[in-house]
Amino acid sequence: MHLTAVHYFIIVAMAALQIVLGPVCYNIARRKEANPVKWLILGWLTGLFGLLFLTDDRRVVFLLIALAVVVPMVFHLPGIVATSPIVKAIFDKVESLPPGSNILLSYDYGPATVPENQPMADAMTRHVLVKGHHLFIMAVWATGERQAKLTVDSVVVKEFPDKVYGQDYLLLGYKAGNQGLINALYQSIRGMYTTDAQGKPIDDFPMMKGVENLRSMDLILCVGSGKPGIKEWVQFAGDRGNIPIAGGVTAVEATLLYPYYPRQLLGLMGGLQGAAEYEKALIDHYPQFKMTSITAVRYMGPQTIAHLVIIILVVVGNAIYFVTRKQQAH
Amino acid sequence: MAPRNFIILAIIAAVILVMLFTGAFSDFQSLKLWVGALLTLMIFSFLYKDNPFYKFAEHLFVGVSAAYWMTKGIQTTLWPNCLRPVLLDWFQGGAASVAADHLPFGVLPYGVARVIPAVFGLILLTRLIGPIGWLSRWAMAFIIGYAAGTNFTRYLQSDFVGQIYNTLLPVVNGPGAFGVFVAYAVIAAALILAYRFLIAGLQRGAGAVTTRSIFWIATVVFVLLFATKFPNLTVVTGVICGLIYFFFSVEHKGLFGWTSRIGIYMLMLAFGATFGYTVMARISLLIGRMSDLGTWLGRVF
Amino acid sequence: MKRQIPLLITFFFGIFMIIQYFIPHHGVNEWGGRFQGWTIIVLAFAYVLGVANVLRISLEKVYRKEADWPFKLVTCISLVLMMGIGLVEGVGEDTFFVRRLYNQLYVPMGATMYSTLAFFIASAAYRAFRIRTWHAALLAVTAMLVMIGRIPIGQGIWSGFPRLSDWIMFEGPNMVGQRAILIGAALGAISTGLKMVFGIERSYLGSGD
Amino acid sequence: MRSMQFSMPKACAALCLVLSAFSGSLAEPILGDQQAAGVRALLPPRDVQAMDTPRDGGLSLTIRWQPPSGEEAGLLGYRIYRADSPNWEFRLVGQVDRNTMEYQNIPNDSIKVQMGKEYYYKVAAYDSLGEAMSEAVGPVKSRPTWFDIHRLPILVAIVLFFGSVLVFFRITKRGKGLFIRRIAGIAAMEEAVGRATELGRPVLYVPGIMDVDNIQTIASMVILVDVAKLAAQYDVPIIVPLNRAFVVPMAEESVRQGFLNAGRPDSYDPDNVRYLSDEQFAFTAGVNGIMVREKTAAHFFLGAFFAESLILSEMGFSTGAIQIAGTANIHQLPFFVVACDYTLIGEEFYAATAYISKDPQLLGPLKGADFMKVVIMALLVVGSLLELFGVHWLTGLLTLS
Repeated sequence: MHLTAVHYFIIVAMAALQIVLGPVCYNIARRKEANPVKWLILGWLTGLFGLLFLTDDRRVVFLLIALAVVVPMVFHLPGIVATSPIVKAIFDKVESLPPGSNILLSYDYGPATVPENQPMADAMTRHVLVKGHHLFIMAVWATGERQAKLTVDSVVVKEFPDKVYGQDYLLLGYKAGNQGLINALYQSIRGMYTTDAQGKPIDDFPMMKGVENLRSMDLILCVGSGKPGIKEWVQFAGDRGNIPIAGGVTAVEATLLYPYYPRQLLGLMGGLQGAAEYEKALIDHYPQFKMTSITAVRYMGPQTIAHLVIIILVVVGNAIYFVTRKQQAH
Repeated sequence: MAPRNFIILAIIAAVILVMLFTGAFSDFQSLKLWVGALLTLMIFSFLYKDNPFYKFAEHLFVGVSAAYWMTKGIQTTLWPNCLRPVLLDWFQGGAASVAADHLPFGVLPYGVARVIPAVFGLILLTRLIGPIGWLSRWAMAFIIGYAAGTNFTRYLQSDFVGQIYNTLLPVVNGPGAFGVFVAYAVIAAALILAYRFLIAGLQRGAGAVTTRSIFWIATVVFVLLFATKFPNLTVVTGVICGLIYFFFSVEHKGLFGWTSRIGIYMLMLAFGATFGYTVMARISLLIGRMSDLGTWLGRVF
Repeated sequence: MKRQIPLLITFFFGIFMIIQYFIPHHGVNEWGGRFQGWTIIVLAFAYVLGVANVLRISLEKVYRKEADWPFKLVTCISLVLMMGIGLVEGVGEDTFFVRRLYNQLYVPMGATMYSTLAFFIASAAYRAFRIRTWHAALLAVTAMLVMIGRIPIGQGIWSGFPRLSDWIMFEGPNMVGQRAILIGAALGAISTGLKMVFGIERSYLGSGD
Repeated sequence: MRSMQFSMPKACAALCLVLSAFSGSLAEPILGDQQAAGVRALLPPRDVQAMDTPRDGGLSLTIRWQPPSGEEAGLLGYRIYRADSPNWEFRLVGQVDRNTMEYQNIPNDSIKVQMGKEYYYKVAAYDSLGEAMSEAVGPVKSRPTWFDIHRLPILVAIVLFFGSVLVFFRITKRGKGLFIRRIAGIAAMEEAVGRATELGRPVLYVPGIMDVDNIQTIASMVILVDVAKLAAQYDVPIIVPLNRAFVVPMAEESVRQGFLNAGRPDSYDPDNVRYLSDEQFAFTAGVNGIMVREKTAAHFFLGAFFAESLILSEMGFSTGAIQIAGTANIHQLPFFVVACDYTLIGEEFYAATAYISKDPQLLGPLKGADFMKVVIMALLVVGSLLELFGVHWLTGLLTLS
C-alpha cells in the first residue's frame, strides 16, 4: 500500500491522542501517577495501530488483543468497580435474610466458563456463610459438581474453619435430569437426593431438618452458563412456587435473562463485571475479604485495556474505510 | 504430505505421550502444565495460519472428545437406564429392576415399557445394515414427534404468552404523566411538521447541512428523552414495530415500510448492545487462558 | 411402509405430548415423563452411529492416503484409545486414566478454542463496525456505548455512561428487540412443530412408499 | 368442590370436639414440662384445612393452617400427621419450618396419597420441648384433574392458530394469497451455491450444535433438503459437519433426498456428511479445519448456534466465502449479523422452507403465524390500555400459574 501524507498524519495524530488520553484514563482509573512502563506500552500500542493501519491485516488485531490482555496482567493493573442495582439486589437479599435462612446454590457451569462463573459462586458462598445462613450446594450440570468442590475446598474449608459440614453447609452434588431435576426437587428434595455427594444419608445432617422441597428455600442462587440454568430455575421453581431466584451467568447469557428481571428474577450478575460488582459490595461490607474476594476485581484491569483497544480499533477501522473510500473516489 | 510435516507430527506425538503419562503417573505438576500449555499454543497458532501443530491438536481433540461423549452416553444412559434393567428383567423376571426405581407402570407391563426404547434404539442401528436402513426412520420419527410436541407447548408458554405478559404494561404512568405526554406529543407533531415543510424541501449548501444536522440532533435527543420518560410505551411500540418487521404476507411499503424499518433498527440496536456487552465475557476467557500460560511460564523460568 | 409408519409415529407422539401438557392427571403425566426417558435412551444409541461415521470416513482417508492422512490416524488412535479406556474404567470423577485424559487434553483444548473468541470479537468489530449503512452505524454506536459503559473508565469520563449502557441493555432497545425476536421465533417454532406433527413437512424423512 | 373445601372445617367441628380428648392427652405432659421450666405453653396451629390440591394429577392433598395465636418465640416449625380414620393412630407425613403455612402431601413423601381414598390430617406446632397438636380435619379425598384451567389461554392460542392455518390452507390452495415479502438471506442461497460452482469449490452446511430434540435442528434438516437440491443441481459437493450423533442419520436422509429431488441421486457422497464430535469446541476446531483445507466457498450456518457462531463465521470470512446464517438463538444473532453476508433472524429462519418451495401446503402455517402476529399486536394495544386504566384481568389470565 502506498503511503500518503494523510496516512502519516493520522498515525501521528493517533499517537498524540493516545499519549494524551492514555495517562488521563489511567489516572482516572487509578488516581495515581502514570509510570514510565505505561508510556512505553502506549508507544508500543501506537506503533501496532500504525502497522494495522498500513497493512489492514487482522492478525495485527489479534496481536493487539493479546498484548492488551497480557501486559496489564504482567503489570498488575487492577480495575475499579461500582455495584449496580441489579447486582446490589442480590447482595441486599442475602444481607437482609435472618441468619439461619436456607439458601440453595446451584453450580450449572463447566470448566470453560470458570473465569467468569467461579468468582460469583465464591463471593456468594462467602457472603452466605458469613451471614450465618444454611448453604445447600448442588449442581444441575454434571461438570458443576467439580466446581462446587473447588469452592468448598478453596473457600469454605480455608476461610471458614469454624463452619461445620452438614450444619452450616451441605454438598448435595450432581444429579442427572437437567430441568427435570429442578422439577423433581420442587416436589421433594429427598426424592432426588437420598444422600449427599459423599453418599451419607441426607437425614443425618441437622441442616436438612424442616427442609422438604425447594419451597423450603428462602432464596435460590444459580451460577450458570447455559441451559439448563437460571431460565430453567425461574420456569420450574421460581415462577411456580414464588421462590426468589437470583444468580450469575456469563455476560452472553445475561442479555437473554434481562427480560425476566425484576418480575421473575430478583437480581443478576452478568459476567465478570457482575462478579466484580458483587465482590466489591462484599469487600465494602466485610473488609476481612479484602485479600481473598478479589479475583474478578483484579481481572477488570486487562478488561479495561482490552475494551479501550477494541474501541480504538473501531475508530481505526472507520478511518481506514473513509481514507480508502476517498482514494477510490479520486 | 511432506515428510517434514510427518516428522513434526511424530515429534509432537512422542513429546505429548511421554509428558502426559509421566505427568499422570508421577503426579508431577509441571509436566501437566507443559501438556496444557503446548496444546494451548498449538491451537492459538491457527490464528496466524493453518499448520501441522494445529492439525494435530484438532484431530486429537476430535478423537478424544468424540470417544469421551460416546463412553459417557453408554456409561450414564444406555447401561443404567436401558440395558441393565432390560437384562435384569430377562434374567430375574423383572422384580429386581422394579425395586431399583419406583416407577409405577400403568397399562403396559413393566418389562415391555423398558424394552420399547431399546427396540427403537436397535431400529436406529439398522442404518449400519444397508438394505433395511430405512427402518431407522421410525426411531427418527419418534424423536421428532416427541420434540415437536414438547417444543410446541413450551414455546407457547414461555416465549409466546410469557413475553406478551411481560410486555403488557401501563403505557403512561407516573404522577402528572398525562400532561407530560401531551406536551411530548405536541413537540413530536412540531418535529414532524418541521420535517415536512422545512427539512424535506431543503436544497444543498452549507446552511442546509447545518439546519439538517440541528434537526436530526434535536430529533434524537427528543426520542431519547421520550423513551426514558415513557419506557413502557417505548417497549410496547418497539415490540409491535419488531413484529411488523417479521410480517411476511405484506410488502414492506408505506406505513408498513416505516414501522418495519423502526423494527429492524430496534433489532440492530439490540444486536449492537449484545455485542458490546459480550466483549467482556470473551476477554475473560482469554484472561483465563493467559493466566494458565502464565503459571506454566512461571514454572519454566 | 417406508413413509406412512414414520408419519404415524411422529403424529402419535407429537399429539400426545401436546395434549398431556393440558392434563395434570398423574397417569397421563407419567407417560409423558416415560417418553422423555425413551428419547434420552434412543439418542444415546446414536453415539454408535456417530463413532462409526468418524471411524469409517477417517480410516477411508488413511487407506487411500489422502491429504493429511496421518492426522486422520491421530483421530482414530485417540478415539479408540479413549473409548477403550473409558469403557473399561468408566467416566466418573474417581477414574484414574479418564479423569487425567479429560483434564489434561480435553479441558485445555476446549478452553483455548473458546478463548479464541476474544480475538475474533475484536477482528469482527474492527472490520464490521465501519459506518457504511444505517444498520452498521446503529450496531457500531450502541456497541461502543455499551462497551464504554461496562468499563470503569467510562464512568470516569461521564458518570452517566454506566446508566446509559444499563438502560440500553435492560430497559430500552435491547429488551425490545429481543422480545420481538422471541415472540416471532416462538411463532416460527410453533409452526415448524405443527408442520412436523401433521406431516405437512415430510421431505426430511426421505423417499419411498 | 371449592365450596366443600371451605365448609369442611365447619362440618368437622363436631368431630373435632371428640378428638380434642385425644390430642389433649398428648399435649398434657408437655404442658407440664414447659410450665415447670417456666416457659409459656405452645399452642396448636389454628384454622387447619385439608383439601384436594387443585389442578394436580390426583396424587396429592394440600393442608393449610394459620400460626398459633400469640407470641411463639420458641416455635421451630410444624409437623403434619395423617390417618385413614380420625380414631386411628396418626403418622408423621412431613414437617416444614415456622414460616410455611402450607404442606402438600405428594407422591415423593414416604407416606403417599392414594387416589380417591379418604384421609384425616392433623398439624402440630413444635418447639425444642415438644409439640402441640391441632384437631383432626377430614375426611379429604384426592381427585385427578383432566384439564388445567390455568392453561386455557394456551389452548385458545393453539385453537386460533390451527383454525387460521386451516383457513389459509383453503385460501392458498385456490392459488390466492401466495405473496411472501422478499427475504434477502433466502434469496441469496442460490447465488451462494452458484458462486461455489464458479469457483469449483464445495458448499458447507452446518446445522447448529443441538440435538434433534431442538426444534431449530429439525427446521435446519428441512432446509438442508433444499440446499442439497441446489448443490446437486449445480453439481457441487455439499459438506455437512455434525455435532450430534443423532443428527447423522437425519442429515444423511436430508442430503440424499435433496439429491434425489434434483434428479441426481448418483452424485450423493455419504462421506460428506461427517460427524465430528459432540464436544462444542472440538467440533468448531474440526469445522475450522474443513473451511481452511477444503476451501469451501459457500457457508450455510442454519440452526441452533452458541459461542462457536463467531469463531465459525470469522474463520469463514477470512477464507473469502459467501456466508448465510440463520438462527433463533438471540444471543448469537449479533455475531452472525456482523460477520456474515446474510442473516436470517429468528422467524425468517423458520420461514425458509416455505419461502424456497412456495408450496401452498407450507404457506398455510406461515400465513397462520402472520395472523397470530395481528392477534398479538391487538392484544398488546388493548392490554396496555387496560393496564393503563388499572384493569388487570388480561395480565391475570396470562400468568398461567
